[in-house]
Amino acid sequence: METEIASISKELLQRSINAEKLRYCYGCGTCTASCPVAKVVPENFNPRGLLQKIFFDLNKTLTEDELWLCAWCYTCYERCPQELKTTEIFLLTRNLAVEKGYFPKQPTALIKLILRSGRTLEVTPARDRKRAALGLREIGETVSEKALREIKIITEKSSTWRVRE
Amino acid sequence: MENVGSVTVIGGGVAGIQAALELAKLGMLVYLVEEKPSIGGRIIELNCSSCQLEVPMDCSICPVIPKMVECHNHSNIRLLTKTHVTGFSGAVGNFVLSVLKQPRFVHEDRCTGCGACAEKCPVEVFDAFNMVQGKKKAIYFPVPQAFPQIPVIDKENCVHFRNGNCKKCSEVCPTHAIDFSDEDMKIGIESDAVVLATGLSLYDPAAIREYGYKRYKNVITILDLEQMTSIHGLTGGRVVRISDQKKPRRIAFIQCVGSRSRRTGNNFCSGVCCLYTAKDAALVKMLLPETEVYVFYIDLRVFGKGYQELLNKVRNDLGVKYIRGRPGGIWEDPKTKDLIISYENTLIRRAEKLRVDMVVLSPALLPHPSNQKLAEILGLEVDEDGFFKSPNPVASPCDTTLEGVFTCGYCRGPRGIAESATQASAAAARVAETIALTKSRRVKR
Amino acid sequence: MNLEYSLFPGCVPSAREFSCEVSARKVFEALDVELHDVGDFTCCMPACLVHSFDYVTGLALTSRNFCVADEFNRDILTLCVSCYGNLSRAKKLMSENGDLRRRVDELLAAVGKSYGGKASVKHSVTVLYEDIGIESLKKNVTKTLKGIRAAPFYGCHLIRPREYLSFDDPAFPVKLDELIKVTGATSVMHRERAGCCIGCGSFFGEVAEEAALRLSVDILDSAREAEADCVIVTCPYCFLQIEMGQLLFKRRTGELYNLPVLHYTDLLGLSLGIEPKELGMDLHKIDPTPLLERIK
Amino acid sequence: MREDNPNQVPRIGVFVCECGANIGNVVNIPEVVENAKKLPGVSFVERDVSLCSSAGVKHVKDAISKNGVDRVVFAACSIKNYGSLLEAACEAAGVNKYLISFANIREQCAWAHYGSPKGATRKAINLVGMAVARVQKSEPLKDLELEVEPSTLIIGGGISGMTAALCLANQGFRVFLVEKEPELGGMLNKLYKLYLTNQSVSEVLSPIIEGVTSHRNIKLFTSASLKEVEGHFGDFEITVSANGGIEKFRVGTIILATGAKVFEPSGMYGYGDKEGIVTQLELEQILKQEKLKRPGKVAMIQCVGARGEEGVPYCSRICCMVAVKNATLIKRLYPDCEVYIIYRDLQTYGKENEEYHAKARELGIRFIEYTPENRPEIIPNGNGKLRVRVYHALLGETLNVDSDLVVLSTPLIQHKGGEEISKMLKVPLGSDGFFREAYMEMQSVALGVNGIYVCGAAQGPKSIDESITQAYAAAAQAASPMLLKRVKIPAITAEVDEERCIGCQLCMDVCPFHAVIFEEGKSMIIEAVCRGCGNCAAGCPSRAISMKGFKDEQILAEVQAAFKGE
Repeated sequence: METEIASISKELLQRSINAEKLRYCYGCGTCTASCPVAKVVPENFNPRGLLQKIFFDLNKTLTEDELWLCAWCYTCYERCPQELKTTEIFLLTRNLAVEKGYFPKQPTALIKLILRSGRTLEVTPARDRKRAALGLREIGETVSEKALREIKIITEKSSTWRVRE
Repeated sequence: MENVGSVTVIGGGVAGIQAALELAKLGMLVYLVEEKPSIGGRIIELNCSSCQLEVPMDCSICPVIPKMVECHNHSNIRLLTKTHVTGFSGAVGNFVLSVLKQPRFVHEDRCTGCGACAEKCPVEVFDAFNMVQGKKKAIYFPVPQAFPQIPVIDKENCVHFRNGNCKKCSEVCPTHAIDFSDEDMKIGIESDAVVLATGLSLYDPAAIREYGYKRYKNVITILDLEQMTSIHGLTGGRVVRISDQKKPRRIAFIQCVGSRSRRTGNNFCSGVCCLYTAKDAALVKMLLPETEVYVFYIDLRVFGKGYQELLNKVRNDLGVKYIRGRPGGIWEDPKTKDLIISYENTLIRRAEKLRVDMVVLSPALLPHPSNQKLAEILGLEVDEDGFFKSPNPVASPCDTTLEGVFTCGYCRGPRGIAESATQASAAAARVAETIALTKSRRVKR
Repeated sequence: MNLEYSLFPGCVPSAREFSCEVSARKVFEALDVELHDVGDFTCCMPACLVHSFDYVTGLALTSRNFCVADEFNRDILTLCVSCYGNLSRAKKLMSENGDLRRRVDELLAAVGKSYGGKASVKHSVTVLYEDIGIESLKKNVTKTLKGIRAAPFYGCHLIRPREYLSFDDPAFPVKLDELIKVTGATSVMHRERAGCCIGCGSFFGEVAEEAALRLSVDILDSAREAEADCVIVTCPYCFLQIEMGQLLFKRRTGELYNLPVLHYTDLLGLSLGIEPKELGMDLHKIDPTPLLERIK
Repeated sequence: MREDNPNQVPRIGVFVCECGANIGNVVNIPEVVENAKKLPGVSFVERDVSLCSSAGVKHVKDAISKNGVDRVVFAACSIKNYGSLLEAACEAAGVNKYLISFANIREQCAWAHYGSPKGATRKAINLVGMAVARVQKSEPLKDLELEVEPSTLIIGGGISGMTAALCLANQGFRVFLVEKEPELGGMLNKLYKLYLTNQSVSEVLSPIIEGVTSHRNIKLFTSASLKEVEGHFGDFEITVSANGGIEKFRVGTIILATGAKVFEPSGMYGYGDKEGIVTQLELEQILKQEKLKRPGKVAMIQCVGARGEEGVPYCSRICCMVAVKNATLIKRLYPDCEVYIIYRDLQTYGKENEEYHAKARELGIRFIEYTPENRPEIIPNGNGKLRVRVYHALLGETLNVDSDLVVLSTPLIQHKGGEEISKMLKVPLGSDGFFREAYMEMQSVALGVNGIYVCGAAQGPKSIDESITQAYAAAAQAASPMLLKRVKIPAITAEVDEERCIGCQLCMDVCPFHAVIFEEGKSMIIEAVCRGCGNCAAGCPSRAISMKGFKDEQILAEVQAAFKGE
């Protein structure tokens, strides 16, 4: 594939606490060599390649699924000889993607679930009864009213938050 | 002829030796100060292997031994081993250095270097020189080709110094050279100029935990390999796996271990690893032709005269496989002690695994730790890494921030043997020039 | 001893993998450690998901849980390594980055809160190792699990990144091994011990699911190569992945690894003389009974 | 000479060294000693634990004077190691050092065959036999001692030449500096600013030019050329043509600082026929004359004509840093201009270079790695830009850099002037075209020919600081013989038997050092120039030439001994 070279994203640099270290990346591949995802689905994910794409053509990267495949295991973050804050850079880049209006399906659905219930997993009455049967406290379909309300308020207060129900 | 000046050279490695000789030939009286019991520096720790190979390949120490001899016998050179600098005063043309010579407990003028003492010595201790070789005696030759060829007593481990009831070495010594009463000696040296040649030290790759150095037996450093391939090593120059002494079928070299890294704080490139790795990869190939050899690198630094040509030979003729990629980690198979390397071949962007019998790391080469202290004593500037600073790295490469004090070799920044030797000659020239100018200045006044 | 913690429920333990909570509660009860339920905790708002959408707001939502915790004078105990890592990360960012903290506090102000960060974050395993300690655990062991070959699976956020998770050596952790040895079982060396199951980190459709499956198979192979009888996990997410992995793999290939997966608290519980059923081990989808037979 | 006094019977002393355990543990020393005793002419054999120790040296002296021998054989380590030490010992005891022979029983026996002591011992006995046979036929020779004129000729007025000149002049030596151009400075005159300090050339150049031109010990010839070099180490006769006239003078030593030139990439990447494609050297000019118009994008391509089939095979060492430096300067000048360095392996070796490189990355300069299989190409592009299409190996994508300026980094190569000098002085060039040093590891400034030294780019591509360093090194090595005013050169030279010489002059053709002259129909060897290579002796059809110290009979004696009994 071919790309025009875009100018490096000042956005990313300004926003990130660590992204400027991206410039020190000499592409040694320590990250990819350490990456569990790259190990099993190499054709879909290559952190080194992704970092270089972010560096060379941020805008193009924003719409790429690859961006959402980092499993934040922090192995590359731990080993990078140049101390690139890889995992954090990926998170920040996802922020930019969302700002540009790119909402990946599953994650967005999960976010909505959180806004609804305060959890990433649903608790049906049936499951709650199962808890009871095991002698565990019933927790209801959502977290406490108060907690749920606070989540709502915080997300509504935030000017940058984009996912609405 | 009478001496035109006197100079103190600090450090007896390749650079120091070359500088001392050059200065001596320029009619200077030279004090060569070396903290170890033998001159020769790091290079005499390296392999002496070409002799056992049918191929023309200079082993690391052959070019240096004649220089060491010349150094030792030159009427203009005073050799001070086991000595370090403790004080410094004065200015160019009349510096005064105070040095401390630590006891060797062996009379340098009586000893014939026959080694009978070491044979009789009952103590065996671990030998830092050689992880592969392991042991040494409490009276020992610092390195197989030590110069002066005189043993030294290791006070910590010598039975005599522990409880006084062993004199085996002195009893067996034919020339009565052993002297337990030997002690520290303070010496003052007057010098017109000083040349620093403190050399380098090795980064400990154990700090890069995922490579498992010191945890996995078959992960060794290039220095370990040099000593293993040395005729003097325990294996007599055979390349074997430490774990089972078996001949390795696959060896991988890893470059830039701890260098070019913000994580370790050593942002610099050591400047020599790409070359010596090519050389040792070739050596392994020639010792074990059927063994597969891999080299993991980031940038191949082939800037030196003849490097590219050597690399082509190693790659194309000897079939050493080069892979652009820095491995992420190494896992040791607990049963076989084989090593599984995870790496990305970055040129085809593919994460892969490679099972090898042995891994050889090229650790970062750091400036010698003594630089900091030396800089304080002499009132010089060192940079954040501990290299001596030059007032202008372009125009005056061997000068320091103090007139009359010069540098050569690794202590000024990463460089190889050839450049160190050249810079040593250069430092000598600067000394001669500076002394000439200061004298004429004096005359004018 | 009278240790008390605010239990951070976490989504997986409370909504999906009940065995984890059951087992943990039982073990801590036996060691008379008190776990207090706190009404207003929510999901930890994992960075890989929530912060990915909005760094600052996500951080505010995570920090909100600290404000809740600070109402009680107790440390937080998580059952899930993912919660542990995520909360620890938030704590670090809040304490180090004034700008972030200011922006987060602005949001928290809207709900009358501000970040205090008094409570520190712990995980059941770090509590067992650090707060209780190997020695006193040994004292409580009544039944040795000799002969069991257990393959430890540490879980990413228990050890990485070292920058703010100082529990163990990320490259070569050993503390879970020590904890396993306490029970009399053997902890076996295997290549994936410090690996990743991507369970908590990836929400991205088919590719992620495929990756997760392949990874759990890799982890299972790693354990099997080392002749392990079971895999010991510290996190319900890892538990889920490695159990489900076996079932999915069976569906795909017909082959069943049949390698029981145990929460560390299961293993410890057994050695404390607690019955498997009480530890909720009957909920496991890979039946541990044959394994348990051997230690009867 | 032995013919002159045939009744002299050689008395040979043999010393066998154990080298501590080094030899003793493998080679059976007593066996070697016993066998040596049986050899003809041997008057005594003595063993020593370590001949190179001070005690060993004393032992040698005493034994020689006690037994009054006139020839000595050392069975020890390589002559390369302690040869000089033991020779000195023998001379002190009155034995001519050319009547000594070495048998290397350490490297060649104990070490090479550490696995099989028996074989090692047999070989040692054999080597000693050969050495004894040889030394019987040896003749006493005297090293040639030459007077050395305390003055030097420096060819090339660039930074290297001037540095060496000033250094030697300051030490009180007379210096003749010859520069072909009208002004001093060489390559630096063509440059703008220098890495690592980014200081302008003049800052470095001016003070040193000032020093050279004003120094009373320096005789300067500009717009000058070297016409002829006669004579030898210590006494070279130099002819220079300068400012219309011819100048002749004598010097003791010569330093070559002839520099190098930049490879012209004609036809590569459309250089020459497309606008906006320049070499780094041309870019330096453009920057110097402040002619660089604000470019949108600049692309620099590395290794153009280097490290490959096209151009030269070697890596030119400095191009990467030059590119990084010029990229930095452009970025400083026009911060929003995008600068791309398209490289193979980045040669920012060492500390200061690597630091400079990191700074460049901080400035936002982009690095693109290509592989030799996928070289970048420049393809036509509508909007009047030069589209550099390059496959970024690490990114796995083809990138298009639509550049206003493309800069080609080309290697340094030897120039005609250098080649002529090499012919005139009979100093060898290496396969890379640069002057070949005697021995890379320890002798990077000495050449194969006595009294001639090299420094700077003439010996190979170098940065400014490296050239300056080497210039000082050359100064040091040239200074010591001039300081002593005399030098010894080995007596191993060729000699002509006039009776046999048929005057075919073949020897003159094969002599690489100009050591043979032809007078009255006969060849004659100038000993001071002869390096004892033996070409002439081998080439001589009438076997009129023999090599002192390596006469046929001496070598044959050795060979016969080698095969005796086999």
